[in-house]
Amino acid sequence: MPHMTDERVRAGMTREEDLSLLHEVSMKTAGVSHLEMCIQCGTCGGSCPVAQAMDHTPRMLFAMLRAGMRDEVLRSNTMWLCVSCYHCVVRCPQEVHIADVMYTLKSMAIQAKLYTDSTAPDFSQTFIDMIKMFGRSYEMGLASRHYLRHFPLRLPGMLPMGYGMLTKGRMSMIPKKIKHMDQLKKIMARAKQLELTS
Amino acid sequence: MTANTKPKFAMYWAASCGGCEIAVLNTHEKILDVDANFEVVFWPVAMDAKYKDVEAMEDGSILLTLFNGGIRNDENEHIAKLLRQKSKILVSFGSCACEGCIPGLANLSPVEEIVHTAFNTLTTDNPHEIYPRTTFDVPEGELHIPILSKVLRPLDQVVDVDYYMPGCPPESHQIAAVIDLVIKVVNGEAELPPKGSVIGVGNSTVCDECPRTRNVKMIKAFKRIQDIAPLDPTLCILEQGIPCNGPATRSGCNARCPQAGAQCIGCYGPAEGVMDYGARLITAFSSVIDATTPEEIDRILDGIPDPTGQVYRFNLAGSLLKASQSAWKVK
Amino acid sequence: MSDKRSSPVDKKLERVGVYVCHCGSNIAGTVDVVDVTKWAQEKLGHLGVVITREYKFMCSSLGQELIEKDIKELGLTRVVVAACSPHLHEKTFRTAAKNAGLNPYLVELASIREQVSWVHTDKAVATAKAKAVVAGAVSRVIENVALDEIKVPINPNTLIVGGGIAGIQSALEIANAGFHVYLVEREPSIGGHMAQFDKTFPTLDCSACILTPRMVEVGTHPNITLLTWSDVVNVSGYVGNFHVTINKKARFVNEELCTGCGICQEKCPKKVIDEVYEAGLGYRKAVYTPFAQAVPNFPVMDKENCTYFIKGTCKACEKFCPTGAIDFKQEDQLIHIDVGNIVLATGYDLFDARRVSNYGYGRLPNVFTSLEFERLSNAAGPTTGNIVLRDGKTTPKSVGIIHCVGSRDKNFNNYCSVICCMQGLKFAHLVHERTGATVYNFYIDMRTAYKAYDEFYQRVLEEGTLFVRGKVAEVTNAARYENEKGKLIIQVEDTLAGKQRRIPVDMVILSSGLQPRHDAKEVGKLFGISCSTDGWFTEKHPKLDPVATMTEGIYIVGCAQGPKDIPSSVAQGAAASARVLDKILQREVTLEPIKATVDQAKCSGCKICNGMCPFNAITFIADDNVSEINPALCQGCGTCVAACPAGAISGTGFSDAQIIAQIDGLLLRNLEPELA
Amino acid sequence: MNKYLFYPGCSMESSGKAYGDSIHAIVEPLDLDFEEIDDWNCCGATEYLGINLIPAYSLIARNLALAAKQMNGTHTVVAPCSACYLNLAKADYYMQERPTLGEKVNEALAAGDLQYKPGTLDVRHLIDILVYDVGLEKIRSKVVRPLHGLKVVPYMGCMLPRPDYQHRWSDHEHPTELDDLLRALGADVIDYPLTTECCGGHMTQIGPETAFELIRRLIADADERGAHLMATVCPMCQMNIDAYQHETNGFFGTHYHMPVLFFTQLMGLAFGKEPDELGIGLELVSSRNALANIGIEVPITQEPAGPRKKDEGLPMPRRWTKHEGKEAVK
Amino acid sequence: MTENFEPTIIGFTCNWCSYRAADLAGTARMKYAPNVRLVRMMCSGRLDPTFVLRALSGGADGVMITGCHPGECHYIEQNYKALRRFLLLRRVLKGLGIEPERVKLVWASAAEGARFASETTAFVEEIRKLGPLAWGNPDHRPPTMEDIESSVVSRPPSEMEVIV
Repeated sequence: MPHMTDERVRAGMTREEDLSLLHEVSMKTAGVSHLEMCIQCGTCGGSCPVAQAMDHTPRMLFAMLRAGMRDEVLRSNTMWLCVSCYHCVVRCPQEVHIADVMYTLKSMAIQAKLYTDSTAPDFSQTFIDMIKMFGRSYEMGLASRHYLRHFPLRLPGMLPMGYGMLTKGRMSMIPKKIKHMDQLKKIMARAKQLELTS
Repeated sequence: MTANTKPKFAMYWAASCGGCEIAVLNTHEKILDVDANFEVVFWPVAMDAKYKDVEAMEDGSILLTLFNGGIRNDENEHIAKLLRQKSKILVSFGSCACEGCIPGLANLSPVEEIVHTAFNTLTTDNPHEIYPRTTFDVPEGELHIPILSKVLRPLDQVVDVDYYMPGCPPESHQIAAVIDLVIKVVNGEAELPPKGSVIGVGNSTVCDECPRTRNVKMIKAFKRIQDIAPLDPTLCILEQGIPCNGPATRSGCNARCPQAGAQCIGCYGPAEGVMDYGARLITAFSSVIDATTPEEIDRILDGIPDPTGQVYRFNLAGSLLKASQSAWKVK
Repeated sequence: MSDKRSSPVDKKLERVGVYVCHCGSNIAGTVDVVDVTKWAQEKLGHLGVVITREYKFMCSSLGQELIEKDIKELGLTRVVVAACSPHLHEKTFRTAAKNAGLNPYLVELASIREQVSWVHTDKAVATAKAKAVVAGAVSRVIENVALDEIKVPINPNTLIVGGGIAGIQSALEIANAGFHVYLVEREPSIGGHMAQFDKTFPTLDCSACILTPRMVEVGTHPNITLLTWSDVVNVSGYVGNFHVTINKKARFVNEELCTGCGICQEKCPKKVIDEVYEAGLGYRKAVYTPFAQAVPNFPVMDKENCTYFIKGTCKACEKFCPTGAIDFKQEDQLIHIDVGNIVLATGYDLFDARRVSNYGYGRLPNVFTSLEFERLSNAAGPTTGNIVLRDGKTTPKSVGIIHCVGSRDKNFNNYCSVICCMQGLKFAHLVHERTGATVYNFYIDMRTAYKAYDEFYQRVLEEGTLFVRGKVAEVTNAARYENEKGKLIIQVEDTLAGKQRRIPVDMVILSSGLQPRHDAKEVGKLFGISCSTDGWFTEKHPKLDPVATMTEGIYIVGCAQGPKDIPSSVAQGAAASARVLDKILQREVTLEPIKATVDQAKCSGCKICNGMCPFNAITFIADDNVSEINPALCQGCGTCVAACPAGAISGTGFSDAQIIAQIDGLLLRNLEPELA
Repeated sequence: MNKYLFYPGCSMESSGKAYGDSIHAIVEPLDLDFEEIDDWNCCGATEYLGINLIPAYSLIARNLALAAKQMNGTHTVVAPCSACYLNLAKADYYMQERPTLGEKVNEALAAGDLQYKPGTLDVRHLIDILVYDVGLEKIRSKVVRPLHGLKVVPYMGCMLPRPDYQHRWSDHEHPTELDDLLRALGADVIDYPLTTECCGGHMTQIGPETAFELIRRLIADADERGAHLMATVCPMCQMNIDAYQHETNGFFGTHYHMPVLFFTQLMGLAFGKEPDELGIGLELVSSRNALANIGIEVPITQEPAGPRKKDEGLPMPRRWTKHEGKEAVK
Repeated sequence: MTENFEPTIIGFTCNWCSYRAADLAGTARMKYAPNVRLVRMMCSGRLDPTFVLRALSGGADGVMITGCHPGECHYIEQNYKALRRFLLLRRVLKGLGIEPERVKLVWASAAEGARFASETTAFVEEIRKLGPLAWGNPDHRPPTMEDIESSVVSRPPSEMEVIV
């Protein structure tokens, strides 16, 4: 299905198409999103510990979803800043699963390649790659790959920390691996297929 | 056969156990009144007679026919139609003819299954799996045995019936009273009740005749009678948690079973005007349940292991649904 | 057994008229009305349908005349009108039948608008369904029987439960009309929540100034028996004839001797936090009248806190009472009264703001509830009207007022509490006027939808109150920046600016919502009325019958029925009184003839139905071993009819025969005569 | 009642080693039997949910399926890490709320000959077990070295009390479980309004400036309230506040020194265990000075503010607890 | 065969809640499946199991029983009685080989027009999946919307069919 351009949205395009975006997000979200119930009260934006840094508050994002502004929503940094603290979720008077909607928007943005800063998606992907390789997270591998790529300038300042972590045995040079990697791989492969067909 | 001016009497036994016939004989001396006042023209269990003889009779020439048993095969159906044709008054006699009774419970199963059960189960020694055939060629010609229908039907689902006399079997004192009445009618001393009436019964339900004490019932568990010992001899049986069919069952038996310390199982069928006996019992049993959550109600209902058999033991063939899905679905 | 047996042989055919309404295009737009009419004539003729007509608007006077004319000229004995829902026009067509000399209960409505044309789109399918609905109605109407309305005499006395403004209004209306009222109040004084308020919106009248005269009038009215510190403990009977038992709790003060001088309160050494009248913000004594203008002015003794009752010594009150009115031996007293009607004005509880823990009430001292603020700003309150922080002395320089606390929130109450917006605006005005502080109001939607309400909003805007559209996320004392230190910080998304804001203030007022009384369910059960999912008492009809309930003779007024402001409560109080007076003046009441009866010949006395009736309409007559239904108590639900295992109970209006016939009709089993 | 299935989570072996060590030290005195789920895998933290739906939930559900297989005598899974706890609880809950999700996840699990019926397990956090199953009374009875004089800020973090699918916690915003537990150890517990605020989570990795601000808020407020140290229940919180404190100070030009320990380490100390047994010293912001307060047994110098005298001002309403009936504070 | 199958369903409604919910659905012009034909009663407590049996034996493929939410009955508690009957009735039907899902109990208050509409549509789909009930005659479909046009209801043929 071709995406509506933002110009067309501004020109007030058809309602059916608008709602399809809201519906799509809702369907891709774990649990029942209740997205259509939003009353734009701003509890989420008020609760968010990182709202100041967001392009749009979550509330605004939901309004934009209703308006069918696909590209603008997926280009927003809002979901990438979400720290999953669930303050908005428990306070939302309409029981919208806000944090899970943010996860959905991240995955949609990745698929549409519409994110503006690759740090977060890369970090997630690297993290997942480690798990897929070992079944467990591998902080040393993750940190070295991630920092070299995205924060080379932070490295000098972080040296004491990295050194401390290593010497105190809080970071291991060798990854831990689970026994049944084959089983996990089969599950993940099937899951991936199911994701594509859904 | 000598000419006889006495009114003619017939009795027939279709799909039933024969208990009704015994009940008639159990009226003791009263049976002599039958002989004194009627000419018995057809009563296979008591005298020899051929279907041909009946076929030869004039239509409407039999004054009174007591028909017991349900209609299970083509022979039953043929005789039912024949006796209808020949009788002035056709009485559906006993629970089987009225509402199917125990033979009617066969309507829970498809007919092949019934035949299979009868001829090929552990209790039947049939190593070659021989099943009866409806036709068989012999040198003398072709032999026939009656063909089973897919469900058992009460008499009135096959022919028009004048009166109903329920009970498994009808109580002998009720039979005697009915015989008296018919004799009085014959002698012009009384009038017949309106067509379609249920005769030989009370107006109400078994509780009316039951001497046990009754309170408003609130039941936390249904039990089977063997699980309660001893049963309170004076208190309502349903109140003690045993599903007793008395509240929904026609009176007339003097509450025999409850008086003897057992729950009513419902052989006298539904009360006057009731369309579905099982529905009345469903509502009776659910009314006494003391619970409001579906889980708790379900737990209590688990105490009735065979709800369908419980509420339709005598009445399945005469109920609104008449038989189970599997019986109907037989091609 | 076969149902042939139960149906009478050769029933005489009724003469049925079928009228199909176009309702303009409301029905005709989706249902082929002409086709339905023709079809009914052809396929249902054998049932006795002698005339079928279609008409643009059956409910118009011309449409009604059409039916009346046919009844008279064609001798119709049954009428089916296929039109809208019976809840709309059943009465119209019944009246038309009555005018033409046909018993009104021989008319049946087939709903082909609400249930067919408005909910389906395919014309063929809708037309087919309309035919089935008409076939059902025709079969049913043939089984209808002529019914007569039932009349019951009315006791002219009335019970009013709850002495808040709604109950007071209701009591005065009836008493002034010359009829006797029993007013029962569970607190020591009447007055209710309104007595706690300082000012009332939008006119800012002093609450006490307008309420007190009414309270006094109740206290002195010859037609009002006032029973405070009392609870209704039992109710039986039915409309016109209720029997009520009231528990008058021991006051430990002899009302005959007490002059209300107040010396006992002055001398009592025990100080107790007043959780009720002062909303926990002030103190009272163990023997007390809740406030100076209390009606009646007799104190009550709080047994739980009285030193004498706890330790066995003290009796200071007794020693100083000039008339010897203190009576430590007084006991609870049961009073039995008979009344014809009952008005429930039991009011509301304030939402417990502690449940919204992110607003910090109960944790952060300077967060106040609306009721606390009412007491704080009230000249008769604990601070003599000074608006100060919880330290009791500091005047706030900035105040935040938060709307929708506990309301419009699925985590708490999912409804709008109606009064909070105006209450928040009132608070803004009072704070501004008394302290000159900067005032912020935080709201989701500003709801000021009554006479002079929005004007008040504008007035508060003019006064300089700052409005922030956004539901407050949290109130915290964790300062993030220097200017926040020592303050309460209100964190909110200013949704109109699209930015998160942190606003430091000295004081926060929570405009808490209203919720049903904690014991509303039990009270409902006592009086035989039901509660909605939210817990408010359910009215008979939300629009057309808002003060009556499903139980004849019981009315609900004020916040017991749902959140509302003072004008609406007063209006409801008066409205219920009009309904009560209407009943009293009729001397007898007409009941719908939908009733159950026991055929005693068939009844076996199995006692299954006796437990079925929540209205205690079924009694067992031991001598005859049968049950009997009191038609005045029977509400016509039909549960016992369905429950009777002997089929001995029948119900008018919705008989087995009617319903079975309708099922057969709906399934089109009635299109040709059943063959034997 | 004292046997549980145990899901340690990845950090227990690395950055949160001190947590693992101290849990190990307190399990025995409290008669707890923790059986590790065999061959558990990483729950994906907060990373996978934002990439793919079905794979993310399948990854989590493998652990649930393994645990369900291992059930004998208990159906409770204990997770000491808040993120693991939330992920496991969330998968269990959403597989039920959205049956289509449940079906797909099970289809994926079937590829590895596993399956999980949502609702089979109770997923609970360690502190939930300690407060509600073990009970404060029992914990109090094991205290041999009360932490009198140690001013602790209880820091619950965000993912533990929220979204709270099974209504296990006393409150979403200001839960009292950690406060009560620390008080049972004898510590001077400071009322910490930020107890469930976020530590920055993975923002230390992807948006450090945002994360530094969140960390600053937490340590600044704790410092302001005179805390000797912070007690936490989550390895991620500990890692962020501890390991990035230096960088945060550098970023804002501040000089905070706020040690952060796992609550289990404090329990171990109160139970009389030796610091090295409890992983004390593994933290980057040293707790040596803070712990000196117990080492030298400073008498209680400051009584907590007593109830306000009536005439001082207006009375306060009683505090609200959702679990008023539940046996939490004896 | 089930693809083109249009179920016939009888719905029993309570005068105070679900019938009003149906009215409300109408007033709000909500669209729902046209397969349910309603019978109004004063209360779900009036529901006699006979009515359900009559409907099922008379050609209905399913029966929807609707009443006020538990605790909200206009007659205080009669809907609980309906619930008990319903639960026992379903057990009896199961014994007769009728899928218990063919009889459904739905709570809907007078304000829940949308719920009434969506529950109705959902139930129609559930019954569509189960296929025709065609009680007493497997070859005979109950009258559908189209059949009403032709309006001749074929009676079940004789049950006397040769077997064995």
